[in-house]
Formats: sequence, C-alpha cells, structure tokens
Amino acid sequence: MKNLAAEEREGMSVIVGTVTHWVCAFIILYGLYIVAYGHLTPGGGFAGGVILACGFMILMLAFGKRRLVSMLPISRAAMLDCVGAFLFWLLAFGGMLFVGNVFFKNFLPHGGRLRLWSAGIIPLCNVAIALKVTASLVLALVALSVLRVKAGGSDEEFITDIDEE
Amino acid sequence: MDVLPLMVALPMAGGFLLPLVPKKRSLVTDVVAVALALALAVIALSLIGSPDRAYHMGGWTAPIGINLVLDGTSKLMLAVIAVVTFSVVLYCPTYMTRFTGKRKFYSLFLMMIAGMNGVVLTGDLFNLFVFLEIASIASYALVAFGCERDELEASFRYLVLGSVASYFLLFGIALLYAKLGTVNMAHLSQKIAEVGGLAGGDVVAAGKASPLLVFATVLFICGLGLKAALVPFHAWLPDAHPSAPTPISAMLSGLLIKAIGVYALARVLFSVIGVHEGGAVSTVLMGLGAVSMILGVLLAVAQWDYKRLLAYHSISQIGYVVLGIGLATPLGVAAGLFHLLNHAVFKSLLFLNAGAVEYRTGTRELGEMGGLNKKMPVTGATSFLASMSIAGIPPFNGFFSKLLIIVACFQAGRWGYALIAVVVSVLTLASFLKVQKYAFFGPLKEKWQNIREVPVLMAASMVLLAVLCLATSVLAFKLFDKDGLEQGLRNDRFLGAAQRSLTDREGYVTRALSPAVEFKPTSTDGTDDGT
Amino acid sequence: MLMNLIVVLLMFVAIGAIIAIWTRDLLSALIAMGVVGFTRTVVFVLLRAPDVAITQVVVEVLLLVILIRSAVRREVHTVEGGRKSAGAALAAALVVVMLVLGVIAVRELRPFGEPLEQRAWDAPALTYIDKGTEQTGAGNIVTAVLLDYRGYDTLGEATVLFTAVVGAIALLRRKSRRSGVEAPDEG
Amino acid sequence: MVYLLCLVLFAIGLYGVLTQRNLIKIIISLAVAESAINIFLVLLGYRVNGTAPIEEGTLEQHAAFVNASVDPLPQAMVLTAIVIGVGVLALSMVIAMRLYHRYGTYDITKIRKLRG
Repeated sequence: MKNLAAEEREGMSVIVGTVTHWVCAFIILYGLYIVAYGHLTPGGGFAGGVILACGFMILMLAFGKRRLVSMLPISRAAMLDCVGAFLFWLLAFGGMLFVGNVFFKNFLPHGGRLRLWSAGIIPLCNVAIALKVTASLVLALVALSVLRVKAGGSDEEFITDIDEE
Repeated sequence: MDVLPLMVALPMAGGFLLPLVPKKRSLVTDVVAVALALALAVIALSLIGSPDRAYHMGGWTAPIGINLVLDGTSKLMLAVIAVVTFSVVLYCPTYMTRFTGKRKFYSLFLMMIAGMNGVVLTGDLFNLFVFLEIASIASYALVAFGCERDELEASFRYLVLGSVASYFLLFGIALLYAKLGTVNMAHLSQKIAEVGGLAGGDVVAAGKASPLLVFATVLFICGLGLKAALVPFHAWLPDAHPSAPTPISAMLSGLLIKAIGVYALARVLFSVIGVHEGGAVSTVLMGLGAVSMILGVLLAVAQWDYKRLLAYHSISQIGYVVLGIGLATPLGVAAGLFHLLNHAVFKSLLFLNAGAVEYRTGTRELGEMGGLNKKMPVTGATSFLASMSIAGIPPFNGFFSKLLIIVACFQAGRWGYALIAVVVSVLTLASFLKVQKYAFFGPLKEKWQNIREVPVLMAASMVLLAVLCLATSVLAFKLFDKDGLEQGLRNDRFLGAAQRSLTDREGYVTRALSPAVEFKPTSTDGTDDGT
Repeated sequence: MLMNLIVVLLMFVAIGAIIAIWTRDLLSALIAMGVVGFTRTVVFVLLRAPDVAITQVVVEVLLLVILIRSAVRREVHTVEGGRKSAGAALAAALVVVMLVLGVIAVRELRPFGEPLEQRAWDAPALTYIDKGTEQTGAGNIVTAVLLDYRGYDTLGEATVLFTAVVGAIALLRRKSRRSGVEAPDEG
Repeated sequence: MVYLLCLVLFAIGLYGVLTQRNLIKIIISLAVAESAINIFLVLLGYRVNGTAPIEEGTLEQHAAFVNASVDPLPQAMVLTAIVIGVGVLALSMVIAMRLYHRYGTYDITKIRKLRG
C-alpha cells in the first residue's frame, strides 16, 4: 500500500493535473461523439467505449488509482458492466417482444437517411455497448494495476473492493 | 413465440444479471441458477418433439443474417447439455460453499452453458467461433477458480492451447471466406459441393482436391481436435479437468469437450466439408479416435489421483465417440452420438462422486481411501453404477453404445478398430475395478470413522445421473429392430434422427437456408429428417 | 503501388513481432508490440478500414499501458530465451509443415485487390453494400453489419468481453476458499 | 505475396507460443498470431481503388459507392475478433499475474518444477 501512496505523490503536480483535466475532457467528448455517430461515421460502441476507458486511464496515470476508484468505485463499475450488457441484451430481446418472435429484429423506425436519429435500435445498441465496454475496461485496468504485488506475498495484498462476502 | 433463441438468451441474461444480486442473498443466486437450468432442461426436452427448422436472427434470411438450425443432432446435444447441466447445478449450492465468489461462479457457469448452446444451435461458422470463445473463456476462468498454484498453472496452459485452437479455427474460417465469400455453413456447404470438395480419399489421391480446402480442413481438425482433447492435442486436459472445482470438472469432461469439440468438429466436417465413408477425413478421424482410446486408457491405468484418472478416461472415451463418428456409416455415427450421450451422463456422475469423496475426506488419492461404502452408501452405489457403465457392463448404457460401435466397425470391415475397442474396454474395466477396490470396498480406515454421507442435494444430483445411466439404455432398444439394425435406425426418432441430420448434407443445406417457418406449437410432426 | 507499400509495412510488422517475441528485455518487447500495433493500424487505414483502424489504435494504447503497468516490474528486467530442447525442434517442424501447407493453399486464392463480385457473385457482403443503408438506416455499413445483419455475433462478442472481465475479477478474489468447512467431519 | 506475409506472421506467433518460456512472451505471441488473422481478413476485403464502406453521399451517388466500396463483412468480423482478443489477453494477464504472485517467476519451466 505504501508504494501506491508514493506513486500518487510522484504523479501529482499542478501542471500535470491541469493539463490532464483538459485532455481528459476532450477525450471523453471525442469518445461520446464516436459512440453517438457510430452508425454514420467510423467508430461505434466498442471504439467509443475504449476511448472513454482511455480517458479514465489518463486520470489514473496522472492522479493514481485512488482517485479513479473514488470517482468510479469498483463495485459501481462492475454494476455498470452488468447493466450495459443487459441493456444490449434487452434491445436484442425487444425484437421478440414487440415484433413477434424475431430475436435481434431492428424494431424501431429507421428515420431519415443518414441522420443522427435514424437506423432504429443501432444507435441505442452503440450506447449500451459503450457503457458496457467502458465499465469492463476500467475494471480490467484497475484490476491489473493493483496486481503490482510482490511475488510470494500474502493474499491480503489484493484489493478488498472486489471481494465478495 | 419460438423458443429456440431462448436456449442462448436465457442463460446469457442470467449471467449478466446474477452479479447484480446483493452479496447477502446467497440463496437467491442458487435458486435463480437452478431455476434457469430447470427451464432450459424443460425447453430442450420439449424441443425434441418439435419440427426441424431454421431460425433467422433479426429476420434476415441466411446467408445474409445468422441462422440457428434445429435438427436431430442439435436436439440430441441440447437435451444432453440441459439434462446434465441441471443435475450438476443441483450439486453446486452445497459444494460451492467452500469457495467464495458464488455469484461470479454462477455467472461464468451460465455463460459456459450459453456458449455451448450457441455452438450447438448456430448455422454460421463465424458465429460458431464467437460462441466457442464464450464457452472457452468461461471455462478458462472456472478452471482457475480456486486460485491455487496448480489450478492457475493448469488454467494458463489450457488458455494458451485453447486460444491456439480458436485461432486455427478462425484462420480456417478466413480461408474459406477468402475462397468462397461467405461464412454461413449451409451456404459454404453448397459452394463446396459445387467445386467438388474433398469428396472422398480417391479425389485427394488424384490430386484434384483444392489445396485450400485441404488446409482449411487440417486447421479445423487441429483446432477442434485440440478443444476435444484428441490424442496428439490432449496435453492440457489431464491438468485442467481435475483442477477445476468438481461441478466444473463434471461439466468440462461431460459436456464442454463434446459440445465445442466433438460436435463442432462433426458438424463442420460432415455438414460443411463433407465426409465420405472410407475417405481421407474419415480415415484421419478413425485414426485419431483409436490413438486417443489406447493412449488415454494406458495413461489412466497408472493414475492414483481419482480425478486425474477420470480425466485420462475422458480422452479414451472421446476416442470411442470420434471412432464411431469417423466411420461415417449410419450405424457408426449413431453409435458415436449415443456414446457421446452416455459418456456425458456417466462421466459427470463419476466426477461428482470423486467430488463427494473429496468433500468429506479432503483427499483425491485413491491409496488413502478405502471402505467408503460403509460411510457413504449413496456415493458408493452411484459410483459403482457409473463405473460399470463406463466399463461397458450390461445392462448399463455404456455397454450398448460400445457394442454398437464395435458392431459398426465389423460391418464396415474394420476388424482392427473393433479389436482395439474391445481391448480398451477391458482395460477400462480393470482401471475402474481398481477405483472401486481402493476407494469404496475393503476395510474402512481409522481416520475415516467420523465421515458421513454428503448433504441431500449433492446426493440427489448423483442419484439423478445414476438413474439416467440405466434409463438411457432404453434408447438402444429401439435400434434392435427385427429387420436389423439399419431398419431400426431408420425408424428411430432420436438417435436415428440425430444420425440422419448429421450425415445428410443436402438436407442440412435445405433446412438451414429455408425461410423462417411460421411456428405452430401444436405441430407433432417430429420425425422430419429432411430427406 | 499500394500493394508494395503494404508489403513493406507487413514486413515491418513481422520484424517487430520477431523482436517482440525474442528480445530479452520485457519492456522492449512490449514497446515492440506497440509499434507492431500502430503499424497494423496504418495498414488498416490504407486498406480502407477506418472502423477497424480506430478500434485497433485505441485498443493498442489501452493494452500497452495495462501491460506495461502490470507486467514490467523492478525485480524482472530480462527474461530467459526460448526452450533449447527437442520440444523446440518439434515445434519448428510443426510450424514449417503448417507454413508449407499454407503456402500451397494460399496460391489458390485470387489476386489481391480483386473485386468481391468477381470472386463470389452471391456473397452476402454484396447485399450489405447495396442494400445496407436502405434496409438498416445506418450509413456506416460495418456498423450495419455488426449491429443489424449480424447483431447476434456482436451480442456474443459483448458476452465474451463480459465473461473475460467477470473471470478476471473472480480470479482476483482475496480469499478463494473459505476456511472452516475444510474439516472432513463437519456438516 | 501479402497473403504469404500474413501466413509468416501467423507462423511466427505460433512458434513463439510453442517455444517461449516466459508467460508474458507467450501472451505476446498469442496476440501476434491473432493479429495475423485480422490482417488477413482485412486484406481479403480490399478492392483496388476501393473506398471505405461508409455511405455518405446522396442517393444518386449510391451506384458509384456500390462499385467502389470494400467488403464490410471481414471488417465486422475483425472488429469482433479484436474484442475477443482483448478479452483473452486480459484474462491471460490476470492468470499470469496470479502465477507470478504464487511462484515468483514468469518462467513456465521453473513453475512446473516448483509444482513438483
């Protein structure tokens, strides 16, 4: 735990902090754009989700793991992961409920050609996937970077947030 | 509402939602998992009677979209998966109390089922790859679930070899796409038939076969053979299967290597590439099967670790299945599929027995046990039944499937293979007599004076499987028609239908590419074999 | 022209991969892997696959950071080389057989860059290009394929990621077994 | 020629998986093998003087788009494969880290010996 605290202090400086805030804001904005326009321009839920996760990653690199976990607790990330995945599943299942018996039917109207509000469920799917992917990758990121434990150490060094029971 | 997509969608939703259950509500997790398994079993068994059909995802008729294909073979696989899963799930609530992380365990467990059902149902090669990866990744994590040294090591090796296998498969798919421009299995099958395909060994010998198709076939056999743990590719199995928590060992040995290994291999080779009796592919399959049978049993005989011994027997028994299917005669394929079903039942039971013994005694060493029958009568009795089944003693199911495989070998004029099958069966019997002698019979050791039978749910799950060991023998009786086995096979609605849908390539194409039929739940026309 | 460029880039990728796998320094290996990833992105851009390129580049950034942060540690700088045993020879033989079969097989393919309709007149992809925007409403045909025509695949893909992450988190539990129920004679 | 390079890349990855002793190197080799297939798939979709499979123009320009667009299906498959690769990589890294934590080494042969 000690070296994590030291790491946090090293990373922190006013310049790094300010720049990171700005960069992070832009990255997240870009990620949202990629998600929202996924059905019209290159990108989509997955790419956008990874970009959003990169935004969180920069926060972690600059301010340390603690800050990231305080913004997005692991249990919350795990929950968002499940919710995002389930939303996507629901959109797929909607076809069975609304248009009779066709799994993954695009059951919403298609809207105008090449408009933002078009293509039925596709943009909604993108949003659900983005939510899911962001949460997943932030989880993976946090999980793998807390693993900087020494070999042969006791299990107690693992993070407690993940624990059940 | 057509229930076909539910076979995949239900366990998937369960997997997504179970981690959201509050930690304290451990009971809710158990109940949801058991209820889902029960629902799947009910749906799968009801599907046996429903007509063969294709289901087109998103309303896009294949090959534009992805299709699910329900035919005899997938009905058989779905039923086996669902029934064995249900029995194993009953075992979990008690057994898994010694591990933490129950919600994640069930989530991964359900994902594995979703993956297997997806592989069994899909009519699209790339989709098969995706669902195969779901099942595989869930199983990698489950093998390491205990987080102990051996488990992690076994899991890592399993993961590496499993990923190589997946990439072989993906590469094969990419090659087929490069040549034929589609990834739908039925569409590919049509196009391969047009270009001549691998049609039999004679064409390969004459140099007419397309080298690209040959390479793709080699990749499929290597990749899916790795998943099925056939002998040159078996290195991961003896470590991975015993390391997992017992219900998972039962699932891996009983179902996973069959659903994503043997079934996927058989489906790709028979329905897409095309297998002919006496052809090159058939010969390779029989060779792999025979080598697996011999080596698996020889390695098993020397084992003293209960679960490891069972894992080696899995290799050997998978060899029987592949030998039967590799014969490519109607009787051989039916016998192979029948043995697949039987092996799923008795091998999961054997693993559950081993887990029950471990649960009470804390050891897997056969030498340390002894006389457990006196203290654990249910475990002992079910284990005896399962041992006799796997060793091929009448009237248990293993006897009939092995008998049919041997008869099929004789009919095809493959005396050598028939002899191997008999010898391996005798060795299997010897190995399991050893297990019975050292673990369950003989004098009870001093240190086991205080142990008791396992709790009721675990016992119930073992009894259920033991009953199935006897009950599935009935499936064989239908084949013994007075007009001979062929006629019996032709009339049979379960094994026969499974065999017919696997070997009838044109029928598969017609069924898979037919537009969605309006589903009528009242229809009782369950014997459509597509010919 | 484009083909030559791609050949050069792919050679670069291959060399990078060799460095990544056989260099002894773990950090260099990971950086070489990153270089390979970015070169691959350029290849994807040249091949008119912007969706894949965007995804590839962001995934590469994220993975590189994760890998370097988690794998590189002070205790381990250099790592041992490959195995020097019969195993290596066997592996080499296997790979060579694979390569020879592959080379023979690939010669059967039509030349690079040939339009799809000349290879397979009834390929589903032709329908996607022609009818994609009209039928699904999405201008990006790759998205149309991913989320409509083959949406079931994408659901599977999301499930794969979900499963992997749940598995990863499950393996990081602080305690994996409960104490207290180990004793054989306890109910 | 381009296809052959993909094969070579796949072979490099495969050889690395089979012969490397270090867990991280094995994971890198797996990633190399996977990327070879991804490149192969995208190469398959390309057509000479093609455009990206993204329709931007008016309805009148549709015919030109149809005659120039590269094949979108392999791209969609590659996207799926990349995600699957990420999943496998994350899980394998966690297992490798856990192994390091238990054994204090990344060397798989030493791990086997320690297992005893």
